[in-house]
Amino acid sequence: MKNNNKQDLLWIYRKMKTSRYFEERMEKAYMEGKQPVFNIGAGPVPGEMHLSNGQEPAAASMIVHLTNEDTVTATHRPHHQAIAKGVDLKKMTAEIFGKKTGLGKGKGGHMHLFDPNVKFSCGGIVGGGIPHAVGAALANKKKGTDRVAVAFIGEGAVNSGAFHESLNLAALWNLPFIVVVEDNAWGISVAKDKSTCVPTNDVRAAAYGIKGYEVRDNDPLEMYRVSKEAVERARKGEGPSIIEIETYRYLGHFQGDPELYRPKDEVSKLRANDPIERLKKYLLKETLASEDDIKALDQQILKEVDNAYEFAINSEYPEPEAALEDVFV
Amino acid sequence: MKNNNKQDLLWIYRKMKTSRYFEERMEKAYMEGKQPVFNIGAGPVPGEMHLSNGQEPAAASMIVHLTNEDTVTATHRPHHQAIAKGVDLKKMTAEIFGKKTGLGKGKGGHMHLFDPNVKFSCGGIVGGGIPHAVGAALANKKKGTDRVAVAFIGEGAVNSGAFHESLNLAALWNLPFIVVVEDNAWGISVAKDKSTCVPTNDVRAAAYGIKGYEVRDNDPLEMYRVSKEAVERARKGEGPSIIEIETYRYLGHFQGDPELYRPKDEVSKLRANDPIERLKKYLLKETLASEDDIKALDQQILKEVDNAYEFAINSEYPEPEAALEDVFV
Amino acid sequence: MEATKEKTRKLTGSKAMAQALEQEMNRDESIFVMGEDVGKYGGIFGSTTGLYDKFGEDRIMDTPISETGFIGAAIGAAAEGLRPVVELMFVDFHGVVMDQIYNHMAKIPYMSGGHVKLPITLLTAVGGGYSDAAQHSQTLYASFGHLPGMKVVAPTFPHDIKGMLISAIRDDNPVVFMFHKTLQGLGWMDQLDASLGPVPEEAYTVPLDKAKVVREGKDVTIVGAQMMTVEALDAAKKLAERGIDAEVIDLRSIKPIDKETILKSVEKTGRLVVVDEDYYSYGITAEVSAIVASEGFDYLKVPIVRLAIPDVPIPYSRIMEKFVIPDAKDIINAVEKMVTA
Amino acid sequence: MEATKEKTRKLTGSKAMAQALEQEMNRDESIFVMGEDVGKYGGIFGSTTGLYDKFGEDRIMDTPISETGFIGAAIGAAAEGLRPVVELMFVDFHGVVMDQIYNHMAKIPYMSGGHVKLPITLLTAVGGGYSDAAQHSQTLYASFGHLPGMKVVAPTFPHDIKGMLISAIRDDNPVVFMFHKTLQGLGWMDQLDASLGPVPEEAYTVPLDKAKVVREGKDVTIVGAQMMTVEALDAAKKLAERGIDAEVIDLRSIKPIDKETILKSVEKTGRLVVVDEDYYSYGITAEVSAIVASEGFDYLKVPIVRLAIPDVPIPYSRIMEKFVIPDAKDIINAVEKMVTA
Ligand SMILES: Cc1ncc(C[n+]2csc(CCOP(=O)(O)OP(=O)(O)O)c2C)c(N)n1
Ligand SMILES: Cc1ncc(C[n+]2csc(CCOP(=O)(O)OP(=O)(O)O)c2C)c(N)n1
Ligand SMILES: [Mg+2]
Ligand SMILES: [Mg+2]
Repeated sequence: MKNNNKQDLLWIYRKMKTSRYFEERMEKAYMEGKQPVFNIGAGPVPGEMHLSNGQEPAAASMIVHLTNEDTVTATHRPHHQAIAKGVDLKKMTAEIFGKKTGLGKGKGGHMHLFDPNVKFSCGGIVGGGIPHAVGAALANKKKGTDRVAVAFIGEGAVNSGAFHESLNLAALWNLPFIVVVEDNAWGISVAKDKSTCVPTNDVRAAAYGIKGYEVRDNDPLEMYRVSKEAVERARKGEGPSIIEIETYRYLGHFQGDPELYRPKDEVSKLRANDPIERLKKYLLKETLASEDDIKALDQQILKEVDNAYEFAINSEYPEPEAALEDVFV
Repeated sequence: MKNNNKQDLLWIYRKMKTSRYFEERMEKAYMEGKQPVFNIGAGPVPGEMHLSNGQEPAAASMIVHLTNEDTVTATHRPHHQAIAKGVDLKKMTAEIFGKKTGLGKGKGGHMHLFDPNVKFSCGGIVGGGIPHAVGAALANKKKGTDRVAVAFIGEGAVNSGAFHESLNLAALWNLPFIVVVEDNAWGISVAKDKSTCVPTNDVRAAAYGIKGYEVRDNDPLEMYRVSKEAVERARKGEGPSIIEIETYRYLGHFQGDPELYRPKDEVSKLRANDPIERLKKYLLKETLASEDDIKALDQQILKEVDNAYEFAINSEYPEPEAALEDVFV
Repeated sequence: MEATKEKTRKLTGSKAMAQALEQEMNRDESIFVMGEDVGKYGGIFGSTTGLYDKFGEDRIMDTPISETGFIGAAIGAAAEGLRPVVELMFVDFHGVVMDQIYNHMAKIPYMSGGHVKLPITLLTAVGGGYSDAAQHSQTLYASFGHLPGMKVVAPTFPHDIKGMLISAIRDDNPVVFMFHKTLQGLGWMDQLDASLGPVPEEAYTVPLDKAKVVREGKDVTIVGAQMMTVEALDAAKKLAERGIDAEVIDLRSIKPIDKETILKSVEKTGRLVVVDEDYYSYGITAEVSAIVASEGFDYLKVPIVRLAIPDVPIPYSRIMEKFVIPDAKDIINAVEKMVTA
Repeated sequence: MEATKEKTRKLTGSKAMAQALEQEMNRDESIFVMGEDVGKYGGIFGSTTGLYDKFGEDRIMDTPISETGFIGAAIGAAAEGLRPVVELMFVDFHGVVMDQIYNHMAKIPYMSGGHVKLPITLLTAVGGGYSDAAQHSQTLYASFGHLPGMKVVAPTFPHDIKGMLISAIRDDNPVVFMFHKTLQGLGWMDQLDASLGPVPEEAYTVPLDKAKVVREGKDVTIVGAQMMTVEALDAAKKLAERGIDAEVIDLRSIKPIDKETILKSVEKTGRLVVVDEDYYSYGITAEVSAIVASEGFDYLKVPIVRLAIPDVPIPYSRIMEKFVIPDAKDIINAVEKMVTA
């Protein structure tokens, strides 16, 4: 865990920016072979692609408080958390490209990234990962460690039965468990007020007698502060929390989403309030970093991401018959 | 709906007592063919048998506010609600005896009683009936009626995913829906504090922005008052409610339950505080009924129940081949 | 009533679905649609395209991601006399709601002795082939076909899609209506000839329990459903060039299976290949093989051949996914071996 | 290692389960049990009898009625290196948690390229015959057998129950362990000879993928699992009196099915009856028939006979329930017809 505030904020900047660069490249890679006519199954990166541009604070400002031994479960939109959690970027990229050097040897794909070295997993079923984090928290407690488990979900997932069962279990057993709700206002095309009977999900903490936190306006600093408290409480055995952060989805639900359901100017307003830019300004203002520092950092990030793509692109595809392996260990 | 207080209370007494008599006979009928050695599959009433002795106020004091057009869904422990809702007692008894004159022609059994004439249903999957009541409430609203739908469940069912999804839907769509949680302290052998992370489930109303009510000590009068308010609110379009009533399970989870998990003197304490006796005393004290009135009523009840058993016992069993019918209408 | 010729034009699978829904909803006010993104979005796979604008949010209802809640609610609403059409976006998600589907929707009519009717149509998208990986590419035909109390259909061509959807909606029983993503004719997926076909303008029905011989032949019977029917037809064309005359049966109904059509065909050909985009064990290839091995045993000249997804989750990477999903080439290989054997 | 003779005594199915659990939990501290009423109650069907007193509530954990929550939690705990044994009280309840079982538990090892191990044993009670009606009497063998990524076993006799449960717990993969209520030898159910049998005291394993010939014979092969094995043995005894010598195979493993044992037997007998307490369509009778029709076709002298629960929910009333569940009489009738045909 990083204790130094400056270091932490720089770390958060770095992770957010890495995720952003990573996804900007992914947006392009995904469109290869899909032009002029978009075909979801074509190109080097086929299948659904859910990007998290705009949602970076939710991941980085929480995960800065975690170590490799803490567990994170994520969703169909997992890149920003994976990157913050320190998932092997080369293998992750290779997995998304369907290569045999990928995290899952090309079997998982972008929605199914597993890196046990840093205790990261995700999945394509809404709500499905929450109980896994509860189970990890249970294991942490059984082993007598102070490790925590954090489940990241979207605001849409809060209305799944899995959420409720998991939260009750975590609270009942007083587990070191936190759920971060990334409220990006939409569950595909369904607006939050058409899916959720309460305005913010922190109030649902009352149903479990646990702590509920609300972070407004996608604020990386407030998310940092709140997450710190929740993680410390969890480590000390003070029980689970719900953190809901109001965050922004810049892109469609998946790439190729026509977004006809969405007000035309919504995204430009969100983009004008970009959390990475805001953090950068803050770092400069507080003289935690200079323009040169940031530039240097950005260069490093660029290189790291480029290396990952290079690795992925240059890796080999699996043999077709490899499909038959790894069902059982 | 009965508006007159005296009539209502007498109605409640009648329904509670009918259920009590009905189940006391059932307890005996169930043990036929199961002595000296208990065999769950033997006798005229085989299979699991969940009795509700002690829990009558939950049902009668709510359902007094309902009409035949309002919907009730119940659980694996459905007799007290079924009787209060006015389910055809003869056909219900015949169903439990597996006769072809039964509600379901002997196909359903005690956990699966359906009487569409009075909009009653139940089922053997914990939590499974809650969404059905939501759907009935939705239909009521779509049709522009002021009918309500009430889901009865045990405190154990509150921790099922179905509960959460249903409550969110009901609140989101502002449906005329009420859930009555019969907190009988146990889910089979699991005590409430080993299943539920909050002491009472009315607090979970906060997760849905709806009304939560708590009724202590199995009180039929308080349940009557609270239910009245909840039903009136639902009819007026003021939205769903959760009512949790602290109630008593006199018997084992099912007949034959060894109950080794249960403190020895628990039941005798509960029985000393019997809600039917308490209501009777109240009726007498307030001179809403005389001893003779009660006796006459009791005689009527006895007769009604006896008739139902006679009908059931004298009815014929289905043909074996009838098993192949009614899969599709 | 099967369709008449007049006013027939070509529609995609998704347009055929939307048209069926529209016509039925106009006819019967008790029909309404619930599901995730069925509103303004028009259904992720286009099943409700345009309907939100026509019927409004009371009849085309977007729901939260609460499949147990809203599919369970369809049961309650159906018991009250409405006719819900509910969409489970991907069949892969059935695991979060299977209890409502198989223990309640499918059994309440029976457990009530036929006194409760549940006229529910459950729409769900099936199929892979576009690298959507293990949790979004399944067909799961047999997971539904195995369980009693539901009619389960999986039409292939737009004509049957419309006709069977209308039959499903009009049926007083629960019907699981599986539509194949690739056969919806969506602009953003593989373009397939089979996904565009003649669809009469007026409402018509196609029976829910009848397979269809989509190509007559005398040397071998190939049974498939949806994309496997398409692959079988493709294989048959190529086999014809090599002098092998294959009969292709489009199953259409997963439950009940139309035994008569299959047995009649095998009686003629003496050879059977069953091909399935679902998992191998306990799947369509098992059930169809068993039907013939017990009821048409004497017709068989050679062992039955089963082609299906081997018992592995569906891998993401294209080359592995292609390897596990049977295609025309696999069918041709199997048939050639059989015929020369 | 199969069992040795010494220190063998008779145990019921449930005692065999509890003993397996106890011995394994003593051996390996990372094993723990979660489920509804597994604590003081000892499991509704006795699977954890006495264990709460021995291991305490940290290792024998009662849970809320939150199957998705706690079975999902088993996945998370297994990924962290623990070895959870979780009980789904009745298999009939799988519908509330199937997503965690089939999309996560069964697929994560594969999707992770083998990097995540999930050594989970999922216990679940199956079977009818005591009038517990449509939502509490199913076996659903094929609902699990159809889906990839799980080993699925259904042992019959106490010896196999103990040995296969130990194998399941030691296996690094998810294993669905189905135990039949009537074969648990519980005091409050039908008393059955088969539910009491010799069980060695020490820990031993029985393979998870091998069927067993439990009666040798030369005229006909009868394949069943659990109660259907018991009925088949009963039928075989009576058939022997009529001069028909039946071979009975106890399937034991639902997935994978041990083809070799079945094919070898049919090669000898030329006749096959498959009998199943699960639903007919897409069930064990389908899969076993298909295996033989495709891989042992030439062995068959007569059509295969399939006996299973017709495609109806399980009715409550005893007379109807008995009608739908196959029994020795049904098997005898089928075999007699086959042999004289
Ligand atoms: C159980 C289940 N139901 C539906 C879906 C389809 N689906 C995928 S993402 C999604 C929306 C999720 O919304 P939210 O939880 O807010 O996450 P976001 O996409 O906004 O990150 C839906 C409905 C699914 N994957 N799983
Ligand atoms: C989904 C599901 N899980 C488990 C069960 C087994 N079961 C039947 S009743 C019961 C306890 C229910 O407790 P509660 O809801 O408090 O109702 P009560 O029995 O006390 O009336 C359980 C666990 C079930 N029927 N359905
Ligand atoms: Mg969202
Ligand atoms: Mg209870």
